[in-house]
Amino acid sequence: MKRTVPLIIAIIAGFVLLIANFIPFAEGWGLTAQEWFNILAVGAMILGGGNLIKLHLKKVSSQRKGWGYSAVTIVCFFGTLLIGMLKWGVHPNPLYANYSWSGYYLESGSGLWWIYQHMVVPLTAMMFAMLAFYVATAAFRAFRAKNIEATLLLITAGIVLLGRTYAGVWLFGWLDWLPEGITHFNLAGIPWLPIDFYSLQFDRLTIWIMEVPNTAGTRAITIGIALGVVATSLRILLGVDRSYLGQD
Amino acid sequence: MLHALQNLDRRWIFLSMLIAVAIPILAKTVFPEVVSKQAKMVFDSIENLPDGSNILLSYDFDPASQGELLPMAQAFTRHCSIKGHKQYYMALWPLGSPMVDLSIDTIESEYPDMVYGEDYMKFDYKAGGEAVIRMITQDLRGMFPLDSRGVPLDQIPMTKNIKNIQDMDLIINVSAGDPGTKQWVQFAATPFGLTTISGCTGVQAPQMYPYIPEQLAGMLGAIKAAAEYEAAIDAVYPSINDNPKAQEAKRRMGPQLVAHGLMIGLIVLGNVIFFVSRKRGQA
Amino acid sequence: MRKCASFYICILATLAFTSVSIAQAPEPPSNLVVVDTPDDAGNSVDLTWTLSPNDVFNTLLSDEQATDANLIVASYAISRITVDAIGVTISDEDSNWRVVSEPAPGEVNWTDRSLHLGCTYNYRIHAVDTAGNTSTWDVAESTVSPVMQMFNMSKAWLAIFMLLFGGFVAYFINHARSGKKLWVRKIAGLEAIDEAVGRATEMGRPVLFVAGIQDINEIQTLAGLTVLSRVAKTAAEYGAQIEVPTCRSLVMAAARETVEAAYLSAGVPEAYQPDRIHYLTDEQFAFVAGVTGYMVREEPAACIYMGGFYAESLILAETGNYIGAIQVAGTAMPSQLPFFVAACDYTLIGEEFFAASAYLSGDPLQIGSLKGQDYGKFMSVLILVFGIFLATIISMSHSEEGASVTALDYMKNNMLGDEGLGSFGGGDTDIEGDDS
Amino acid sequence: MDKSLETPKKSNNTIWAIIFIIGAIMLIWSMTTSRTGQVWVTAESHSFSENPDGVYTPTQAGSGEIEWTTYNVVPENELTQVAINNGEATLSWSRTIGLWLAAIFTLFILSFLVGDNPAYKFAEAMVVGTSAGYVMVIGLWDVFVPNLLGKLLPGVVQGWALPGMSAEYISFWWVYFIPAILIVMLLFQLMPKGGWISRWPIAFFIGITAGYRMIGYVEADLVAQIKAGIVPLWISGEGGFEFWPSFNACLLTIATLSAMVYFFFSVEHKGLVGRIAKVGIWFLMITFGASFGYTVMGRIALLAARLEFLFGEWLHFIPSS
Repeated sequence: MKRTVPLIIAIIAGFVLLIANFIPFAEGWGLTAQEWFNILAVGAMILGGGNLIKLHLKKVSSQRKGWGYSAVTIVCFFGTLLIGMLKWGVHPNPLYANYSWSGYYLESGSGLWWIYQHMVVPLTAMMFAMLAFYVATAAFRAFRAKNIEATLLLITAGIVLLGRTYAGVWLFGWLDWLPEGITHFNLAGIPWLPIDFYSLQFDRLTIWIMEVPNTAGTRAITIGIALGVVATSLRILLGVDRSYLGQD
Repeated sequence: MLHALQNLDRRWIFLSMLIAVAIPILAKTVFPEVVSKQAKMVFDSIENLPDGSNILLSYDFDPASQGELLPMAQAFTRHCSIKGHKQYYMALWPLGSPMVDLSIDTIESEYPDMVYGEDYMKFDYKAGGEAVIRMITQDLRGMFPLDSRGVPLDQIPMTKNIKNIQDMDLIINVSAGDPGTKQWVQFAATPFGLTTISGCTGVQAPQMYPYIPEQLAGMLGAIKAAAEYEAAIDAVYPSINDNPKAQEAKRRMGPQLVAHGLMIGLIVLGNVIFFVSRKRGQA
Repeated sequence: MRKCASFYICILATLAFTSVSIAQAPEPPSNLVVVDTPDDAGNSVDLTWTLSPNDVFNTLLSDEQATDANLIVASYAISRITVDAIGVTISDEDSNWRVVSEPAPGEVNWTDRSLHLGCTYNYRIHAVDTAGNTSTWDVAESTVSPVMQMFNMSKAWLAIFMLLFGGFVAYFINHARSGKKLWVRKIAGLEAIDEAVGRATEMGRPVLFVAGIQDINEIQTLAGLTVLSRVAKTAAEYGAQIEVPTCRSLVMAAARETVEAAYLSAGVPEAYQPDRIHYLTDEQFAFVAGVTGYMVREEPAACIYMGGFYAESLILAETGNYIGAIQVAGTAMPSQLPFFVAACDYTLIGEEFFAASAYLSGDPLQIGSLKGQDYGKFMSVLILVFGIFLATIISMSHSEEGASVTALDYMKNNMLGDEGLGSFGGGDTDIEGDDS
Repeated sequence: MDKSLETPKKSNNTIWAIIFIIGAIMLIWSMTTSRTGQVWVTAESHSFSENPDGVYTPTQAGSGEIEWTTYNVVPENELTQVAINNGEATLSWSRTIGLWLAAIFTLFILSFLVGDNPAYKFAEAMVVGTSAGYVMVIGLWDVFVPNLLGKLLPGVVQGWALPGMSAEYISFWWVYFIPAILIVMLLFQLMPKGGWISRWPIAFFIGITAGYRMIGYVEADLVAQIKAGIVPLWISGEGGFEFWPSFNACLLTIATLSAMVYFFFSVEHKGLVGRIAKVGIWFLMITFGASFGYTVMGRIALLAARLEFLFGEWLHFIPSS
């Protein structure tokens, strides 16, 4: 019961999805399974919230260091949840004015909207934006050209950084001062080998880096990852990898 | 001197970054943009569709990334609206739904002729990520019984004859991570040959290049590409020039230039200190 | 081709002539053909038609017609009727003609995807001009019933590839489980770890190990814990102190088990200190603040990051560099690798990290999959090289037909594309129900 | 992060003092020159009455059976003294307070740069709580109610929250009990005992994910990528052989193959293979460099957006977008 049934569930679910791609008759099964999956994903959201609250409640009840902040988290969580679930301050949907619960939960001016607009947005956005500062200190203190590999990486990064701003064009403005015979010419009169110094402009060089070496490197990584995913998925579908079933 | 630099309080660096970004914002510096190939490809995939084509716009990002992605999302909305394309909005991220609302606000205030349900509409957020993409490539109603205003799809003119997203002429995906562009490529663009373009964060952009042009018809990577795309729209539809909101990405390139310069300066300075001190250490 | 064109011009001339007699309406499109969509579950059909002579996209359009602005086609309208149904009742709406699509001018095909298996349908199409005048209907020559196919032939090669790549993995896992030794190359980064631990011992300072911020069910965390077991064993042998802060409580439990076992196998179980392996918090940035706080206080001589990292990679590596620690990292997060590479002394890149874990653990599952993947990669390289070879030959010889062209077309369109098995090699691969 | 090494304690007070003084100057300057942090709104009334079909449709304001008022924000540049004087535009206290709070919370987080402090910890605790609560509310209204409850209790849901929905049961509606039961089983993980029950839904999750990922990755990231990699190394255009496109094609091929060789684990990196792998790692480094540049670009854009919020919407130093 504890391990066999889940194993069978995983294998059947996986194979249904697999064959639904190849056998039109099974398409419908695949759709049903996915619909359940998407509904179940909400269950995972509830579980995530539940785990969070459980953790912080524990902190509060044991009065561990910093439990006051955990209390703030809990109050904010339940406050948001309650206001959102009760659709506080939400007017009915104009199409169905006589149904008082029919409104949009995030209607402009409603309670949840207020929390979203004035708490969720500034807090999450600023939290993430702090990385701009860390990247600056890391640039000064950590990114060292200590070997060929790191040097290549940093030079490429520098070109891309300049190439993705106006500096890429501006730094090469002096090319316009040169006569065309110097900026564009054919090497030793070989017609098929045109040399164009404008291609060295950082913005064009960046595009070249992205389209040639970056595409190649990323392609190699992508193919590798794809094979890795095939291996992990197959281990689950064949029932040889059971680590998700836990120990007991 | 060297010692002082080695032990520099990092708050000086924080401060220099703050100033590098703040000054161009306050000075409202704007630089000219050259439209690159990628931005042109994205522009063309919307521009070359016949007017009134069906376009699915999936907003898979949240407020944390809106600094990078909102300008291009709004530019997509404006371009589609100018062209009179039918726009179907959806979100695979729980916080993506309010991002769609911002685009809907843009349509309502700047293109008042467009009618909800005939020219544009919005689907709710649905959980499940790539499983949602897979599902709607075959059955839209199974996932979305109603639109976000609670109306069944059969009663909405735009969706009445839409069975699944294979009926779309173009998929636009604005993505900040997972689920995002990679999942759209894997589960919609590649298996069904649906034309897809993407606007994504700088973190993801380099990883999307191998998909271009076969699996991804074009991609806007981070704020620079958004600025180029805005410039491309300006060039063809000069009337949009007067709208300051349509120039948001271009405005943000000012801080980018100064901050990128600062970054390179810091890396160079840091390495100089590193090498000099290593040499002295050996001597 | 030319013959065909002149034929159409004849028809056009006739049509243009007749159009004069009909008052102000565009010419209808023609040749509406409806066929079942191949390789589907029997719920769609494909429609094709020839453009109306008044369509500006019609390449046969004469200048005279183009200038007639009133007659220019603004759109088409396709309507459908359900004529017969088995097993389902036809709704009132469907038993009459109803408009199901309005294609734009210039379009010549459309797929109706909202059909039911077992029903029979008929279609018709007309053109609408800018003023709203409609042409006469062009009705499809025959009715159509969508058919379900047994097997989606367009995905036949995909199925073959899946079996092949899956087969490699399955074979080698089985091989490894049966006790056969499979060889995996030594991973250079692992020596760097030993060195780092050694230096920490010399300096009498601790070793910091972070197993990423993902939970225990993620493969990167598991790989990180495998490396931890090696690090802990080395530390135990050298007598170095090891510190493991974790971002998830389950990871802490697993890490404690791992480290305890490592100390036991090193023969110094009494030196194991469980308190050194502790859970901080689930929140990403709070976790980093805690770890970096520890780093600047205790100044570990070696920092080892192995697992799934996100934006915090940068902050960790920066602080480690600042305190002058030897840093070794390993992750499969492509977006975080650059920061580790730039700031750490040694980095295990992507799959190398998994290979290190397989190498260390000797787990047949891991080693077998790694071997299987290697063969998959090898095959990919072979296909790639062969394809490039063919493409280059074709391009150099400017040939448009011949064996190499056929072979390359087959590779790109059938093997790697969606045209199914096709008839390469002359064999009849058309199976029952596949009426494409 | 930690104060002990990097920030001598005594300097902290000076820094805080300077920050507060600069902040106060900016605030006072802003408040003397503009309506700092104020949000003005105009009222819009909505009125509905029942028509003979029993449907409520919009009517003249004041004459409806159901009425309510909503408020629209007046953009800063459209706000005129006339509108304020004749009462057309009113100051919205809730939105004004909200805007100030948003600005203050932003500054709380920024304060972390000076050093860890209670304000930052408070803001961090809030972001965790509110975003978790918010995501759960969305899951409830967008998925749980229409996609699950609406199938199991269509009549109730139709009459309560989704009047547009059909109140009739669809055929095979009872199969939706399965995902409902799976959700309940999943929540057993929160219980002190019986955690094993949640393995059923987790196994379902893992099986489905394994099934579709396998196809998705093979199709898009393996087969399609091999196809995309097949390019001729000799490219000729109208004028015959073209050097640079051919050069790029060769480089692309060499880079792809050598980087793939680096990831072979069945061959020792010695001799020829070792040298190819070395070339591969160089190309990988260029790839990472590009990724580095793009990531930095993204991070800075995020900061620029937040500063635009502070300087624009709040302090009105620049036009708010």
